Parts: sequence; C-alpha cells; structure tokens
Amino acid sequence: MTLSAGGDAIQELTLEELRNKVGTGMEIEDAEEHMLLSMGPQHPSTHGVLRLLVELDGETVVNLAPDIGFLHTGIEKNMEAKTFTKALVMTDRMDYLSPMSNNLGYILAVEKLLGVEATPRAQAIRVILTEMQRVASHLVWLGTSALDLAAMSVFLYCFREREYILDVFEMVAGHRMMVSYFRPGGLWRDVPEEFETAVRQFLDFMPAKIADYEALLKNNPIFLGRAKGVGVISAEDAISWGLTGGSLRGSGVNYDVRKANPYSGYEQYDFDVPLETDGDVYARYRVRMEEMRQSLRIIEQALNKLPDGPIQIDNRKIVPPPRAELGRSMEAVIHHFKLWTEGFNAPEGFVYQAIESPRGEFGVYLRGNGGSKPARVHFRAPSYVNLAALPKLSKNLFVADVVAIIGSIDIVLGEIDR
Amino acid sequence: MGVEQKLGNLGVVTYRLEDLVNWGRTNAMWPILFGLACCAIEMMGSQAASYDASRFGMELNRPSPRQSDLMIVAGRVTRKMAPVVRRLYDQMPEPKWVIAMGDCASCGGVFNNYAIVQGVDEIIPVDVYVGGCPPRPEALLDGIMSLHEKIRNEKLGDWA
Amino acid sequence: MTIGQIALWGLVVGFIMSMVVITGFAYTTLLERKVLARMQARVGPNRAGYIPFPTRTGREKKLLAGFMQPAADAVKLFFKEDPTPAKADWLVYNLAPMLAVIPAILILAVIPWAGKIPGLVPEQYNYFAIVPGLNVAVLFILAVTSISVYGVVLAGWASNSKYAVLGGIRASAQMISYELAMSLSVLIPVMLANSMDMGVIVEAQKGHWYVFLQPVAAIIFSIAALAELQRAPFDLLEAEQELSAGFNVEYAGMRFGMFFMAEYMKMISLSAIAATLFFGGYRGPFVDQIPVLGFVYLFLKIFIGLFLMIWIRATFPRLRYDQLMLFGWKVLLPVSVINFMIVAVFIVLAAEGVFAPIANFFGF
Amino acid sequence: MFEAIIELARGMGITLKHFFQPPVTIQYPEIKRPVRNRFKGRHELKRYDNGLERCIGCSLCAAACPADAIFVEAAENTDEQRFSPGERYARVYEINMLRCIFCGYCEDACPTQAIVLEHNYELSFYDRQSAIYTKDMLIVDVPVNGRPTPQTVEPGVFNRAIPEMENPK
Amino acid sequence: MNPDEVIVSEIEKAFPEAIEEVSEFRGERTLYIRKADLKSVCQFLRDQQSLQYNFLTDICADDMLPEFPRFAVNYQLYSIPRNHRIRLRVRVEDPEDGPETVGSIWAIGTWLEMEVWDLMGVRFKGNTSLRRLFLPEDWQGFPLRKDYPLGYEEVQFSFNFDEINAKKPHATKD
Repeated sequence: MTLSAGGDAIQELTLEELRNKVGTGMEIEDAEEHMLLSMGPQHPSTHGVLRLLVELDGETVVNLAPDIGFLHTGIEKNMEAKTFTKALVMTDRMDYLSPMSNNLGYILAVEKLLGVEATPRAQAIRVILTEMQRVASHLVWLGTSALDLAAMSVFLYCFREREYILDVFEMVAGHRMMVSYFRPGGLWRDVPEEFETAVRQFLDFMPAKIADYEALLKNNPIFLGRAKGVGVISAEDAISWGLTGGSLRGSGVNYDVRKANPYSGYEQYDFDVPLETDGDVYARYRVRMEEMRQSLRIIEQALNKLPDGPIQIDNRKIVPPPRAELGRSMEAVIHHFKLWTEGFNAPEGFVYQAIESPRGEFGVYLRGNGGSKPARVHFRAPSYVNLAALPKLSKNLFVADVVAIIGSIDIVLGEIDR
Repeated sequence: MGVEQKLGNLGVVTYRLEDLVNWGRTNAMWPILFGLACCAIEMMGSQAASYDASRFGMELNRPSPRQSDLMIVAGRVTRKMAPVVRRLYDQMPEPKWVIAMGDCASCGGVFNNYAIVQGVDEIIPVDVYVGGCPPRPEALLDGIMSLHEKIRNEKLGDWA
Repeated sequence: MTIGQIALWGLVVGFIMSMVVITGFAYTTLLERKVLARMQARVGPNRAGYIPFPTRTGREKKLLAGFMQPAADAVKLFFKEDPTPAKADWLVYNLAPMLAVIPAILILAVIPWAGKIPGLVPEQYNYFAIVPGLNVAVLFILAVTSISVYGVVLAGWASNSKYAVLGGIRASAQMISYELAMSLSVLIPVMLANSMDMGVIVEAQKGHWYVFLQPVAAIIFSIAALAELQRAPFDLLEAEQELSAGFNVEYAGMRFGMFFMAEYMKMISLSAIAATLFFGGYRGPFVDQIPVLGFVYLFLKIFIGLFLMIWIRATFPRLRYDQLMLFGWKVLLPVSVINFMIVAVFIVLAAEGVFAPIANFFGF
Repeated sequence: MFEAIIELARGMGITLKHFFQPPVTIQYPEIKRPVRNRFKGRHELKRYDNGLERCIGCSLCAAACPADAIFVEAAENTDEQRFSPGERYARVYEINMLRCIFCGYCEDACPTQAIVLEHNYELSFYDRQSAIYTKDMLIVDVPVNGRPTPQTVEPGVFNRAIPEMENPK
Repeated sequence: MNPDEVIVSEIEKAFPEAIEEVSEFRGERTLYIRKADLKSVCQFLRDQQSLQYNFLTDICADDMLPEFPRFAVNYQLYSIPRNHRIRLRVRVEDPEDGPETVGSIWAIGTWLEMEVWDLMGVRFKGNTSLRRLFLPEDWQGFPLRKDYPLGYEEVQFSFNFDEINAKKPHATKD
C-alpha cells in the first residue's frame, strides 16, 4: 500500500494502536481476514483532504471512520487576533464553496452583538447574493458528486454555469470567490448598474440548464441504481445525528432556518422547502435540485422588489464615512482612521446566529468583551456535523456507495476543519 | 530515468533531443489530482470548460502520484498534512515539478498561525509561486506558462 | 505461393498493419480527448503541433491544432522515470503490461480489412488480413481477449497495493462474467454464416447485415465488449473515484503507457470485430468493383464504434460492482442463452425446410 | 425497461447537443477576458496629475491589512524635495504579493486613493524574494504633464494631505 | 407564558437547584446550569413532552480568562416541533473535570465534544473517544485557550527577507 499517504502507517501499527487511532473510536472486527483500506487524504472522491479508514470484507464496508484535521487552519484562533472587520476575510476561506453565506452568518452575528440591523436594501441584496451563492454551491455539489459516479460531463456543465455566477460576484465585489462583500452595518459598496440585467439573464437561462442536468441524471437507470436505497437514514436518526440542510430534509424533517428563524428579511419571500422522505442519496439529490429552483424564485422576488435607499447604516462608530466626506470633514477623517486602525468596540455578551447555508445550519457563536476584537468566535459548521453520520450511513454497503454518500452529504473540508 | 544518462554531452544531438524532450514535457504535463482548499476549486475551474487546461494536454489528472509530473499545491498546507504532501512528492517519479498555487501554499498567506506551514517550500522544493487568494484560473494558467518557460531552458543533464 | 512466401507476406502485412493500428491507437486517444472536450463544451488539446495556414488578414490560421499531442505524451512517458515499487514482485510487475498489450495486438491478425485485392492478397485467399483464411478465427479472438485479463490481474497483484489488488479482483470477476455473454453472442454470426472464418462471415452478410437479423446479439455483444474493454460505464477496475487508478496505480512512465495502449488498441480491434460480425465488415456500396474501398468502409465503421464508446463515456455514470455482476449474470447471460437457443432452433428448422419461405426471404 | 432505454438516450442527446454547440472556452494566453471594473488585482500607487505621489505614508493600509502584507516607512517632505502633498511621504512602500489576499481593505482605508487594486492578475514568481514589490514597482509612471518626484515646489502650496474625492463606483 | 419562561419553570420544578442563573442578551436566553445536573437536565429537556428539545445544534467552549471559573461550555439546543432555541451554559473550573457527556442523549454529542476537547481541552466525563481530532496526534497544548500563542511568523519584506529566510527550513528534492 504505497499510494495514499498514511497507508503504510496502518500496516505498521498494532491493532490496539489502530483501534485508538481515529476519533470516532473505529472498531475493527477482524483484522486478520478483512482488509484495512486508507482512503485519502489524497483521494479523488473525498472532496478535499478527508481521510477515511475503511475495514473491508471484500468490497463491503464493515467499519468506517473519518479522520479529519488535514485542513485545520486555526481560523477561530486567528479571528480572535483581528478586529471584527479584519476577521471577516477569514470566514470567506472557511466554507470556500459559499463565502457569501459565511460572510452573512458572521456579519449577522456581529450586527446582533452590536445591536444594529442593516438597511432594507442591503438586506435584499444580501438575500440575492446568498441565494446565488447557494445555486453556485449546489452546482459544485452536483458536479462533484456526479463526477464521483463518473458522470463527467455534468461536472463540466455545472462549472460552466458557476462561472457565470462568479462573474456576477466579481462584478459586485471585485473578487470571484473570496468576496468579503457584506460588512458590519451593510455592504461594501452598492451593486453596480449592470447587476440587475446580469441577474435577470441568469434567471432566464438557469432553469433550462437545470433541466439539462436532470435529463442526464434524474431518471437515468444507472444513476437510480447507484442512488436509490443507498445511505438511508431515518428522520429520527437524522435529528439525533444533528444533520441539517439537504441531508435532513431528504429524510423528511421540515427544518429550514430561513423558515424557522427568518433573518435578512426571508419572511417576505414566498418559497417552498423541498422535502423527500426516503432519506437516501437519491432523496438528497432531489432536495438539492429543487432547492436550486426555489433559490431562483427567491432571487426573482427579491430583485423585483429591491428597495432603494442607503446600503449602510448611518452609524459612524461602526461604518466608515463615505470617501467624499474625507476631504471635507475632519470628523470623518478621525472616524475613518479610528475604524481602520482600531475598529469598533463591541459590547460584552455572547450571541448565537444561525443561517441556512447551502450545507445546512451554519451557526456563529460570538462573544464580545468590550474590545474591538472578538473574544471568541465559534462556528457551528454543518459539514462537520453531517460528516459524523457517515460511518452510520455507509455501514454494510460497498466502497462505491461510500463515494456516493460522501457526495450526497455535501461536505466541504475547509469548513469541517476550520 | 532512461536514455539521458547514457547520452552525456553529444553536442548537437543532445541539443535537439533536449528540445524534443522539453517540448514533450511541456505539452503533456499531467498534474496530480490533488487539491487542498479554496485554490483547489479554482484549479478545478481552470480544468473546466471556460478555461480548459486540457488545451495544454493537462486534462489527464492522474489520481496516482506515480503517473503525474506536476504537483499543484492548491491551498493551505497544515502541519498535519505536511508529511502527506512530502510523501506524495516523493512518490512522484522524476522529472517532477511543483507549483505553489495561491498565498497559503506559497507562504502561509493570511493564515499566519500555529496550524499552517508558512510556505510549502519548507517541505518540498517549489518551481513556481502563483500569487492570489485564490488566483484566478487564468493566473494559474499563467503560472503554468511560467513553468513551461522554465522547463524549456532545462538541460537533460540536470535530471541525470 | 508457397507456404514460406505466405508466411513472409503475413509478416510484412502484419508489421504494416500493426504500425497502422499503433498510430491509430495514438490518435484514438486524441480523438477521445477531443470528442470528450467538445461534448463538455471545451476545446480539447490544441497546443501541441499545428499546421500554419496563412490567411489574408495576416494572422496565420492554425490547422489541425493539437495533432502532435500523442507524440508529446509518448515523448514525455519515454523520458519519465520508471520505478518499480520496493515490495512489488519484480518479474510479474514488469511482465503484466506486456501481457496486456500483446493480446491487443494479436487480435488484429484475423480481422479482414478488405476484400480480395488483386496483387495484394495471395490468390488462394478471398480477403485481406494478416492471417487470412484462419478457420477458427472466432475462437482465436475469444481465446486471445481472455488472455488480456491476466495482464490486468497480475498488474494488480504484483503492485503490492491495496487499490491495485481491488482493481485486479474486480477485473477478473468482470471479465469472467461478461466473457460468457460475449461468446454466446459471437456464436450467432458463426451459426448464421456456418463458419468461424471471419472472411466468410463478412461475405455471408452480403446484402443483409447480421445486426438487422439479430439485433439482440449485436446489442449484447456491444455491451459485453464494453465490459471486456473496461470502458465506461463498466470501468470499475480503474474507477478513479473509488480506487484512485485501480490496477495501474503503481505504474509509471511507459509501463503505464502500455496499459493505455492496450486499452485503446483493444477499443480499435473490438470495434473492428463488432463491425465484422454484425455490420458487414469491409462491405459497403461498390466494394465489389473497387476492393480498396473495403479499407475505407471498415475504418469508417471502426470510427463510428469508437465515437459511440466515447459518447457513452461522456454521458453515463458508472455501475456499481454488484450491479455489474447482476447485470452480467442475471440479464445478459440468460438473454443471450435464450437468444442462442432460439437461433439454433430456427436454423435447424430452416434446414429442415419448415420455414422455407421465411428463410428464403432472409436469405439463409 | 423501455423507459430506461429512453432515459439513457435522452442523456446521450444532451451530450450530443453540446457536441454541436460551440465551446465556451476562452483561449487564455492569446485572448484575455477583460476583468470587471471592480476587480482587485495587483496594486498600483497612484500619482496626481502634476506628478506628485498620492501616498502620504500614513500606514493606514498597513494597519487595515488582514494579512499584514504591507510595509510602509514614512519620511518628511520638504518644499525642496517634495514627493507628496502634506507633511510626509512613503520612503519605503512594500507589498508582499504572496501574503496579499486582494481583499481591497487597503484601498478602502487609504485616505488619499493612493493605493488602488488594478486589473493585473498574472502574478507568477520563480522565488519568494521577487514577490516582494517595492515602491518602484508599484508606483505608476509620471503622467504626461507631470514632473518626476522629488519636486521642488513653491512653499505653502501643497500643505493639504487629504484631497477632495468622490465616492468610488 | 412564553417558551423561555416555560422552560425555566419546568426545569425548576424537576431540578430545583440546577439553574444557577438566567441571563438574557439580544433576545437570547441563556440558562446557567450546575455542572453536576447538566446531563439529567438535557435528558429532561429532550424527553419532556412540553419541551422536546430534540436537536442539539452545537457545543462550544469558551475560555473566559482571566475570569474565574475560567471555562464555560455552551449547549445550543433547538426544538424542531416547537421552533425554539435555548442555550445552556455550564461553568467549568477545571478543564480535566468537565461536564458529563451528552452522547447518549443526542448521537452527535460525542462528535461535538471531541472538537471541544481537541481545541479547548475540556474533558467530558464518560466520553471515551476524546482524541486528537484536528491536530496531529503528538500535538501539545490546546490552541483555542487564551494562553496559547498564535504562532505568528513575521511577514517578509526586503529589509528582513534574509533574516527570516535563514530561520525557515528549505526543502530539497531528496
């Protein structure tokens, strides 16, 4: 076993060491007869640097344990060393498939801690962009999980459409992925003029593309064979394992943070929460495909009633003054210098803010201690929680099913390890 | 490797051979299918339809290090991942090249902390650094062009 | 011609045809990359080599951009370090790629490339092949294709890697399952033509290709051939997403290239066999008047076969191991057995004259 | 069974449809897709029309940088040797391009619009030393009607460090 | 009675001494629970028909240095049927002597506690799978504690490039 790094290490360990190796306390039934396979950290289907330790009886998975931390970045620690605004750039790089959602979660937590609320226009733009991000993230999910089943064209089609969304992000935020566009108290800048036409164009062509993906997968007998009845989890188990997002709704539990605890004005928009009851890979696929359509609905509604007005609150203690004032007002210069060097001070106390990220409930626990830096930031990363159920989902299935299941629970290692 | 050790310095003959070999290496450089973090998504983007690295003969992303020539370290390398990266590098047969894609791989970038290796060149020798966080797919392709430029000036004897 | 002359002739033709097919293999890889790319809204390799073509605007047009890509691949692979893993079985490890390539070339021996071309084909034979007139040609094909599985299995075993072993095991199981269905479907043209000589089978399809007579056999053969080739959606043994690269995970350099070569050469030869058995081989309009056209027709049919394989690869997900086995044993095998029996009964009854009018209609 | 074949054929139809559509690929090194107006690429240090540098060496960009990728060392201006309006100018201005994450905070923080993230994204280096951009590399050329710095100017004209500016688009 | 008050009164009925303090900040109710009662309170909150906090959203530890007791562990609970969130907070004096594990109540508990142990070093009683999860196995210390250094490396500029470069290891081919 030379390919995957860490592979040799298994053979060198004693059984006792092996049992203690991986966090979930992987049990090994038969070390003599069964094969121990180490998938990853460099493996095409682990969606990053996840390592799976698999006990195989032939091709059947007897036991499985995830080994994570290969991407542990120390984001939570690093954010404590930066001001609230500077720490924002770290959240982008956590769940790198949906930086907008991370930004939104963190910014909402900061705003909650400060006790302010963004302007209606800022909120509507936030909704549009996070929903576009949801589509983009689901496109990557669809592409990669289809690629896991070797349907390679879907992957390239999905990335082609995602490119359009990234172009819109570049248009508004100047960066394709790491946008840092939402700022405490509003947005970085107002959206440019061409934004609306670009989004409308996106809304026009996207439904046809989704239909194309479905033509390739939805009723394809090979895909059905790979997805139906694989990785089943019941509603009760899904709740107990803390699954959220598409993985939970695939099991028939109607829980969506956007409906349960609306934020950023989600209560104004009319959309459905797609539900499936089978709890298998196919159900999760159906849920996410439908979610893309619902996101398009939300974007359209938000765009149609996009309010005019300021994009930032008028609080000079939090939001830097507009550039035009700098040359005229001494006070503005002082605020500007103060905010960019020291930042604003947050009151003492702690808040928890949850949003519905593409992967599930993304929660931010934020504690302020009166200073300008967060005293503690903790993220409830949906991928991290969803991953915990993987050993349960893949028990007694085939290696190939494990690959399909990892795709279907839609994990991002950057968020798991943080 | 093979022939080049035996050839030595034969003047014109090796000069021509050198050109041929370097041409082959630049046009059929198979990257190892290996992504770490955010940059990996942009790396996938550079493989995808809009930028299409396959134009340079690079779409054969080999999952096995044995069959790959180029390692694109796409993303932050953590202390836990560092031995793995080195091991993968060691498993690649010569000739091999490394591109440190993005800030984190090049020098740690914004993650200046306990968990991240401050630059993958602490573990493996890097040929080209590509700046950006993450670099656009075009920027990665530009890095690959720079690497091609470097390879064109390589002498066969250097590898022997 | 004497035996010696025929043998010499066979060697020369064999050498030429092998060279043609080896070049063809290289360009099949390019074809696959290009066609896949276009199906995925991409361009595909276009930097290695082009033919400059001046245009009036001054900027030269690049014709056939990328046509040297296979050469670049080959040069790179030749000059790549080629290590043998420390714990691998040295002999078997090095033998395996050859075992994979040789059968792929051997199959070419019995494929009839064209009809009787005066001056090119010895007069006692009716068609152009490396070994014309082999009266057990179909058996030869079946025998040789099943050898090639050893290359894969031994490669998997000798590499001393878990992924490779899993790939090897999958390969052997898959080959055995699909071999049966393939053999049974191959027998149907044999029965219809009443000969195992490929040339006779082609000539027997004059006017009516066997695909119209026996579409079931043709479909089973295509599916089984895909599985034999380990092509998508049956490419389980090198399933990238599950087993990294499967059996060839430890191979580097040209030894890895040889597995590539084996796969693509088998693609060509199995397309040729399918064309020969079911699609009238080298036959086509005016081929009797101008026998050289036979080459063109066969190449065209091979090309269509290759395109279909690539198209399928671009579209479908991969089957799971158990589904693959189930499909082979529970669907393909029974269907092909029943089909085989029906055809056998019909032929006997036809020989007895029961279906004389119908049989006459079909030209038995 | 029949439906299954129809579905398989439908999928193949989609790929075939794409086969006959033109590819979306941009042939990068030859054709460069223009980036969007707001794109944050390599920085440039701007000058005024008369050739004076905009940067006043206030180090606000360095303070705002989340990656600490900017290093500024200021020195005093005099009217005989004037680099920028106001009291001070940046004697040393360096950006470590491999640390920079192109978030644009420096641009937002700059009180004089001196540092601007422009549209160049082609940042490939053979070694880490060359990724450190010094002031000479960052600063733009002197405009046509301007004079190179340091300039000798009349006293009392360029006292004002922070100019009148418009909100960025 | 609003849900926040219901839960307080229900707990007080069942466990009269469990609640040490109730605080509210930005509309979020936090119940400070005595460490010894935590597990039974959690069990009660999940099983009681009028409460049904069936969803353990998150466990997160907080290092309150220089306060005392230094550590606190938050349990974010959510009731899907009643659509209500509540936070339990447990003060921990000695990280080696943390609260009891809730892994038997919610399956995800074990997994969430592992993260807390790995990064903050609060040991949960009864959780047998507390091992290094994110960090290499031989890692010393718990990085999220306030007294753990960030591990900052000076950024290289031309004036200090050689100095820092000399400190860094440099890899070679072999």
